[in-house]
Amino acid sequence: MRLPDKTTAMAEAIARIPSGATVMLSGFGVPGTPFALIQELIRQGQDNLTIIKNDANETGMGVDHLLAHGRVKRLITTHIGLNPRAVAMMNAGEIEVEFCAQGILAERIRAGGAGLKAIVTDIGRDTELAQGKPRLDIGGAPAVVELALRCDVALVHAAKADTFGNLTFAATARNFAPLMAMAADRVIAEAEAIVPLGALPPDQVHAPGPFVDHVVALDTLSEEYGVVRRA
Amino acid sequence: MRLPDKTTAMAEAIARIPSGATVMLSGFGVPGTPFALIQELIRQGQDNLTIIKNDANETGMGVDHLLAHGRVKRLITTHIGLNPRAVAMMNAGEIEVEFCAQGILAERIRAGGAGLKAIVTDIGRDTELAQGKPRLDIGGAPAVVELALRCDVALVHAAKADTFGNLTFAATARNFAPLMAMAADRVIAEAEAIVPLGALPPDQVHAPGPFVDHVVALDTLSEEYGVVRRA
Amino acid sequence: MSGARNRMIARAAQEIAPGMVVNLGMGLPTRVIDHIAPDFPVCLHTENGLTGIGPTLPYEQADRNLIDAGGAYVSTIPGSAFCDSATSFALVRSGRLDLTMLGAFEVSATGDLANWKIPGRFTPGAGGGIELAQKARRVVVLTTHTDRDGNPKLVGRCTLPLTAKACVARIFTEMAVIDVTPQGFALREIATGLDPATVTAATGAPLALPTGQIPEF
Amino acid sequence: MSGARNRMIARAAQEIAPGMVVNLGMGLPTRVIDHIAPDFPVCLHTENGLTGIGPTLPYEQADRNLIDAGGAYVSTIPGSAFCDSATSFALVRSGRLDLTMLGAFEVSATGDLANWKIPGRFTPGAGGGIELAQKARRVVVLTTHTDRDGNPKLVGRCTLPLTAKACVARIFTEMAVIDVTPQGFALREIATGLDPATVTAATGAPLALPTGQIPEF
Repeated sequence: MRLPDKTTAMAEAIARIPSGATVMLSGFGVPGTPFALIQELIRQGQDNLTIIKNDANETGMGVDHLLAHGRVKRLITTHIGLNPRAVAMMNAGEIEVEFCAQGILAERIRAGGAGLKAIVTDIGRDTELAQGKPRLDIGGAPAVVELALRCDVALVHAAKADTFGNLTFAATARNFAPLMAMAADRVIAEAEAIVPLGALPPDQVHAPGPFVDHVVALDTLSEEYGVVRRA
Repeated sequence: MRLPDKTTAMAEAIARIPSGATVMLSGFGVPGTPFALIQELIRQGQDNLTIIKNDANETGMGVDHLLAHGRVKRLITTHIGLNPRAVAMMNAGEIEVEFCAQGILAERIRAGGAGLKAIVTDIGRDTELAQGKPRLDIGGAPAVVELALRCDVALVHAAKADTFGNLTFAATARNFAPLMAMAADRVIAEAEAIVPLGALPPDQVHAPGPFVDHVVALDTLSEEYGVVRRA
Repeated sequence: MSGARNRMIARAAQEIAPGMVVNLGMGLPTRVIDHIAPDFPVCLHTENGLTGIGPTLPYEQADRNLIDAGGAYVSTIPGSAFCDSATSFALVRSGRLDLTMLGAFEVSATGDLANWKIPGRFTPGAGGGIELAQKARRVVVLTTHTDRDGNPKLVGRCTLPLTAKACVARIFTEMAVIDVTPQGFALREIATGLDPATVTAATGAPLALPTGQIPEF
Repeated sequence: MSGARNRMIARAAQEIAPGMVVNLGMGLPTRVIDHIAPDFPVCLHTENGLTGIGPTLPYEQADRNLIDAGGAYVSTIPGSAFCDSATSFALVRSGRLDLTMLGAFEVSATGDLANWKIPGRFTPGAGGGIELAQKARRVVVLTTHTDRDGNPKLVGRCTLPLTAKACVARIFTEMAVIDVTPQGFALREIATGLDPATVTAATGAPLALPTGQIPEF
């Protein structure tokens, strides 16, 4: 037995995404956001997308480009406070925004990746986020049924990938990536380094290769990946 | 800031378990079973226990000692086919056995560890394992509500632990350990090696220290931990 | 092991297409591994937390922490990864498992599978079998054609508690390769030297025969 | 930052007992980190996937992959661990988080917290705030006593959409330390130089005063 090679050219991988697709994007702020795959998506022109990402990045970065180019129909997210365009487009009705408690977004994605139908939680019970969601009584206490989330394509950023698609993530760039890498019909991972089979110790893999369909090499890292200088 | 020291003597850690407690045990067969902690539990005499473990080990090993000493009231498990005593005690009504599909047992434990109330799945829908469980309609298809599992104490076996309780597991000895280490009011980890803070790279930790209450050093490994010679 | 049984296992190995992720259940299915070429591109999965199973190791070379779900001491290959039990079954349930090969007590003509409980006689528990049977993209069964008492294991309707409904696509026995079709069991291939009437007689439900020559294995 | 506000942050730092796991929310709470002694035994958690936060780093020393949930470039300490977002919130929801310090738009006399949405004006989203507020074993709030327009942030009943009900145990402002009790707000400590009447006037619900000397901070 040997493990198949999944290295793919970026344009070819992104071309698998149709307009109207639901796309998950890894990342919490800058760390883990697949900026290069997003740029290629913008270049290719797919629109009418449903985007699932923790946040909307900041002006001039990642999700903001998709918003600026009018590619986003709907955004499922936890916090968009650092992106004024996202807030403005939401207020103007130019995009639909569904807010989710952050850990519940993570669990809904993970549930989709784990082949579950839903999770049941008391989180957000007393908030407007739970309005309209099915309720269930568990052990005498009311709880909310949160449906699992899956997507057509997940775009994730990895520090290292082997040719079979085993992934590792750096520091807090891990965040949503291992979860999204489970929850997609097609997973495209961009990697800062593609290493040969066997170069990643089997007990140090953060996302196992069988979940990943395409491994795309990043030759250089654009400025977006860098440290943000703040006032 | 520095991280607290959680190293504890084995007898002191196990003494926190009262009779009647619900106890999770890591391990799938031999790999990952906390044989030394189980032996100390037998020495101390707690009984009337509810044990949650993937399997009942084999004759003369781990869970089998608890059964032989009459300490088990109830066993929540996936497969006991390799332990004739467990099968016989179940058939004789000497222990209650609740069978669970293996991945659903893992998810129920993880859900408990993640502070969720339940998961919703179609697994086992057409089997007697789903009988008596609440049903829910998700997207027009019937699904089963599987309640989260938590326990009073989880006993897990680690390859390495640092003094704060960050754990790593070897090969397939990982199995249920990271999940059980989340799902217990008190987590006791036995470790083949206790290493200083900083010795485990932060991106290679399999179970984060904040979930773990006690780290117990294993000075020697008993024969139970070894390779089983089969006919 | 008989020659026919060995040929059945070799034949079952041909179900594995390049690039698949495959789980081989305990018993007969595990033996399929011996018929996969060293350079064949496939990822073998075991539900206790390993993707990329390597060759089984003898006692002297075994790693005490490295087994498959059947308890055999296995090895890794370049690109293997370990994961916890939740992630391992996430792979199964979310559709990443292309093929599983399972054992059976009974398989019905509608593809129902029973392989975890014989009430009053043997109740080992289902282990990971329910999820493998219900969620692998393709489920095939490797089994003896009849039980020890000579009773058919391929039946019109399962009498034992089910593992999963309508899950089995194909059955490999020492007698035949049989598909589960919307019309019931259909003979596809036959063991060398057997005639179809023998297979039909050993099968507990109607068996459609192909027109023309029946391929042998 | 005013002296009173600095003293409030220093005072809030004393809420942290040895051995705790603590999450410091964005804004004022993050500043508490400057008042924790280097050898104090505590594990700081940030919900984007780090247990054991180390000191904040300047631009030149920052690791582009290592931030806290507020976007600050932080560091690790010996014993730190990274995890994914699901595991990070598992820690919060399963009761392993001893204490969280959060900001607030409004806190009610029954401990309700509103800190994620001002309808029609500002809807950034709740981020991890709902889970922190609802599930940390102890929730304290650090906030200015009044908003920019001078309106009280401590109110009888929240008018803004809630983050969580009945979650806040204690409030630190530049004016006072106030507990949420079954009887409503209770003044515990007061900023040096202020008199209780000033605090009462700036509070939008009845404030019980202690008998005897009021400790100052």
